Amino acid sequence: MSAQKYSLSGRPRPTGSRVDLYVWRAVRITSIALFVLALAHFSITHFVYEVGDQSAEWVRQTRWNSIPLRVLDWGMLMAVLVHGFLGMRTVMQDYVPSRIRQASLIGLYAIALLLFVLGTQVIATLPMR
Amino acid sequence: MTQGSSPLASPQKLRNYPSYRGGEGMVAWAFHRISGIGVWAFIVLHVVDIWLIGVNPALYDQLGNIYSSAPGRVMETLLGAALFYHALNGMRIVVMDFWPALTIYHRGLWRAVWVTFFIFGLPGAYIILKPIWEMAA
Amino acid sequence: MSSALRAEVGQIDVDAIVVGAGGAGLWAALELAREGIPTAVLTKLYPTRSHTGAAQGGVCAALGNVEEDHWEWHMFDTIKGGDYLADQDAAEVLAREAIPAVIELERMGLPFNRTPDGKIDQRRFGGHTRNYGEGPVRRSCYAADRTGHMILQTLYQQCIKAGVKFYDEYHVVDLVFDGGEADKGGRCSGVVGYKIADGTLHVFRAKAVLLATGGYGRAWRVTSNAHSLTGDGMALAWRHGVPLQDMEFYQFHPTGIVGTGILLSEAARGEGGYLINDAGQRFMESYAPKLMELAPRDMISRAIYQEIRAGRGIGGKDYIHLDVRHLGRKVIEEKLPDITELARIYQGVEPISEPVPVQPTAHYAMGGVPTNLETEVLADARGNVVPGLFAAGEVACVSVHGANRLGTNSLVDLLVFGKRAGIRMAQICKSTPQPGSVQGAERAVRDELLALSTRPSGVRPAEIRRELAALMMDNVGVYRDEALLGAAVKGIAKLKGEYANVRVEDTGSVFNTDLLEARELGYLLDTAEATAVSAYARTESRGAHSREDFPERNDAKFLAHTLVWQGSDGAPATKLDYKLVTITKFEPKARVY
Amino acid sequence: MASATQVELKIQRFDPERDSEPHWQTLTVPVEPMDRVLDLLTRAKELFDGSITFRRSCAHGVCGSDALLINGRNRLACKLRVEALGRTITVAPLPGLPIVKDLVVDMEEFFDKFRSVQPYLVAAPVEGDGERIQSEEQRDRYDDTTKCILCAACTTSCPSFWAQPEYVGPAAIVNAHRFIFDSRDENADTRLDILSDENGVWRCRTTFNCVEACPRGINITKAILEVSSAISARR
Ligand SMILES: Cc1cc2nc3c(=O)[nH]c(=O)nc-3n(C[C@H](O)[C@H](O)[C@H](O)COP(=O)(O)OP(=O)(O)OC[C@H]3O[C@@H](n4cnc5c(N)ncnc54)[C@H](O)[C@@H]3O)c2cc1C
Ligand code: HEM
Ligand code: SF4
Ligand code: F3S
Ligand code: FES
Repeated sequence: MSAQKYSLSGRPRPTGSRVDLYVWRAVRITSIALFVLALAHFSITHFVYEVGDQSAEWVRQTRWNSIPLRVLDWGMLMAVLVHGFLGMRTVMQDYVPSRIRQASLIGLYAIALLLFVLGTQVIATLPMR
Repeated sequence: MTQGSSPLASPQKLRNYPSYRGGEGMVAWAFHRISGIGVWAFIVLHVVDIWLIGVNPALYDQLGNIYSSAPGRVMETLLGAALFYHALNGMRIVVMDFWPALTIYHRGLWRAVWVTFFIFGLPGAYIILKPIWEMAA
Repeated sequence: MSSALRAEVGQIDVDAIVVGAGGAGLWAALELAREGIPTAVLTKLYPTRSHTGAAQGGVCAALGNVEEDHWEWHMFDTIKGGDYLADQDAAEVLAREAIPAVIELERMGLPFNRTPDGKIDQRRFGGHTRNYGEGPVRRSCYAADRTGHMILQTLYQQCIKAGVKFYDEYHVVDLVFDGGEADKGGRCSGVVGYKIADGTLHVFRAKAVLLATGGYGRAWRVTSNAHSLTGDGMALAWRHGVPLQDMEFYQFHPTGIVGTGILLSEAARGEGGYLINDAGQRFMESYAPKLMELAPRDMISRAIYQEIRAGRGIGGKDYIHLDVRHLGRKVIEEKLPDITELARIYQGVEPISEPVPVQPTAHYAMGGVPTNLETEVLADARGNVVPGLFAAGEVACVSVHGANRLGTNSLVDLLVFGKRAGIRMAQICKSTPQPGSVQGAERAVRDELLALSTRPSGVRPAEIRRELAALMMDNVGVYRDEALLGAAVKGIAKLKGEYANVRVEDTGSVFNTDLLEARELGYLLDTAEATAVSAYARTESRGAHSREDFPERNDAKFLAHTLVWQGSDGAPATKLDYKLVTITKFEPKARVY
Repeated sequence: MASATQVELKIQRFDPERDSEPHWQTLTVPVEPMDRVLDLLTRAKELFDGSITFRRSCAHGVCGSDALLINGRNRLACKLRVEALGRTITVAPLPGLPIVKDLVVDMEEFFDKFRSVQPYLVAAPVEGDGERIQSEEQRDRYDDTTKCILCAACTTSCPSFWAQPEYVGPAAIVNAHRFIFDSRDENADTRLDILSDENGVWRCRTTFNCVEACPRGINITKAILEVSSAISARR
């Protein structure tokens, strides 16, 4: 237990950090966005079109042939990254032993950053038509 | 300050809580967590494969073939189920977060999650899986 | 190798010690903390487990928030309720100081129910009347039906805030005396605490020691009292030459759950519940036509026994019905939720649609360690004090309750005299030097505990406890006579003999509840003995003490408090003395309701 | 003892002076009609083995001493009727706290967390000699959370606490709630600060085990979410 005790108990003094509040809010807000976006995305890719028909060429020519659609998908990507990775942060806070938690979280955020770069790159640079 | 019963207390922790008979809420949470992790794992994969559209379209198309194969479709169905359950139960949680008074109906809300899940999920699963029979035929 | 005791002995010096963390102990600790007196609170239970938390009904104070009320009325009711055995100066203190005490509790944060204009709400309670007995008055301040719970929590919360030092799960097993026992002019200079978690003994030295250990209802078979209420403070003081006062006055609460004795609060009757016999009559009509179900407890308990004896118990059996059905679901569920739940769980009865079977249950000790108004323990009938020793709460006898306590007055007692104890102890601590060395003070009790836990064979404590409880129930219950009490005195002596050979199975030093229960049985035997001996000697009927062979109150001879001392060297108690009742405002009258 | 029936009572035993691991002891104990689990334990101790160790006091569900893991759920032994449980009754200490002996767990950690939320009224002194005024609605606002008896059944049933014992836990939040929503209290902000850190309210995953375990019927999850909302609603 830390040397810094809060009042009479053994709990550490609150740091005043609001990180966990923001995380909590971000997860709720993105979840509402995803409820629409992710479910719509899944329905479109599985029920409107046939999975087997969606080749790279098709994506380029049909789905991503409009800037607004690309922006929307990028928005979904952001929401998923924020939501999914903050969700995983929560899971790791629960189960990863404190010794290696910090390192693991850095690893997690690194993956998030990588996905952010890859996803943004393809959405932004894939030529239209 | 308190002088309590600690010093001799054994550092032993009881490990029998995996057998705790939690109620609906605990099951709902366990499913939510498992489905969340599952969907997360898929998303990691999915962003990478989308990225391939730009760098290596041929490889992407090969992957697309895997997705539309029979095992691929089963996987897609499971993914859809996980996402759908997670989304519905997620809304259940968000609703309670915004209106704490609704917690007294948490069981009812959970039942509603399952009803919705099956009403939309079964036809959905049918659509995704149908080509398997068609292929076999 | 394990033994029930560990070798090392701790020694702790403080200024004040509070034994017990119920309402009385906590308030005293709070006052001491306010005065900056270094204090240790020892309690065998976590503070919030104390039995004060079980009190449901309420706490009376003549606030007059809902209808006219005056503390003089409260004082009168207390004295009359106590069948004129209460010391009237004490009853005056109780009734007067109840008002600021309740207000202070509110200010500490206690969530009292409120009147429509936002003040503390008040309701009726047994024996509390308007204008010296004219009819029921709304005097009981309450927090739903968990007033005691809220008092306990609020005081504990304030103690946390004030930084009070608690020794949780330390069982006080002995008192330390300096310069001889209490009856030889000795001074109390500390206590010996047994740390339950690891079996170590700790000697605490202090200038002032408060006993606030509660009652001893576990001496009876059917009781509303917690398992932990085993008369520890009374017995420990008794063993050191302090007399016990008015022990024959033990209250039976009329409405206990049949079999277990779990209490269904008087609040059920305060809200308008009826008591019904087999013929469906509200039989209190013929015993207390004015107050009916709100008559004092001793009268109702006797009325119930009379109904049962006359064959009018339900189905001819030994209980009657408490009926709240006419109050309607809303009142029952909102005002009496805990009571409703108790009936459902412990009796399998649904109070909304069924009457609840009830019978009298051993409930409250009017007697105890004698004290003056400053809570200083008295050594004799002449008012000499035992230096360094204080008592407050159910363990003490001031005496405000006289021969019968009114409902809610016990909580008032805790607040008023708990507070007074703290204030007085703080004064004493500031003006007194630390007593002499207490080195080795644990030796006697160490030997006793070792004897208990190392005996290779012997009787199990549970057997003796069961016999004692049955004996007290049958012979020292609501109705008594010479034959019953004589047999009780003999029976208890016999059980004490057996107790000398009692054997504890658990020989470990960690959390040895087996050992402590055996120790507690010893306390119960002592308090039971004091009760039976005092009851045998009082050849009159007064309040809760009803002698069938002496049905009349005898003011000429017995307008006095009993004091009883422990016999020497294990011999039965024979030394008794009487102390006149203090009368100030109200001359004794016949007690009719 | 007139005993028509009996049950198998399976007790988790652990004596730190003898055992290195907890183990199970099974006893066949006679039952009487209105028996509760506490009666069974007491009887087992009295008839068979005086060393069986558990806490108890009030015996009617108001002191919070005897919360135990009974047939897989946290319950007060004195409030749980035997007849509702079938022929085998399994009793273990509360999950997730260090075991002192048999069914007794170390409660210090639990009470520390309780104390850490400043569970006491903080308010400026009042003038005059009357009580503070509080309307009936204001009083009702926090009624539910005043019922807590600090039995620890909730905190030790919480998967989030099992995973992370640093979590302040539902019981502490309940007791903070009792003051945060008391119109007389002036210290809500500090308590919200305390509860908004990493081990505060955010660790609640709405699993409702706590609500289901609470012997006082407190809607704990509601209280927790109200505190979360209150934190979130601050600037
Ligand atoms: C079911 C029930 C309902 C009641 N309802 C009401 C009511 O509505 N109104 C009313 O006015 N009164 C009521 N009473 C009576 C009242 O509650 C009690 O008389 C009062 O609470 C006693 O308080 P106390 O502070 O003296 O002791 P308790 O609250 O009994 O506390 C005793 C303390 O002493 C400690 N202790 C005991 N022995 C030792 C030892 N050897 N070493 C260390 N610590 C020890 C215990 O741990 C505990 O902390 C009721 C009583 C019962 C049983
Ligand atoms: C489709 C709509 C979605 C909704 C409504 C939603 C909702 C939520 C909510 C409310 C939580 C918080 C649970 C809690 O704190 O108790 C959560 C957690 C989580 N979500 Fe989602 N989510 C959605 C999609 C996703 C997606 C697409 C992913 C994958 C990237 C994901 C991964 C996670 C993870 C890993 C957690 C943490 C799980 C846990 O704490 O147990 N979610 N979700
Ligand atoms: S909230 Fe309920 S379960 Fe939790 S400690 Fe309080 S009474 Fe026990
Ligand atoms: S069990 Fe735990 S997760 Fe929340 S709802 Fe209760 S605190
Ligand atoms: S013994 Fe008091 S709650 Fe069970």
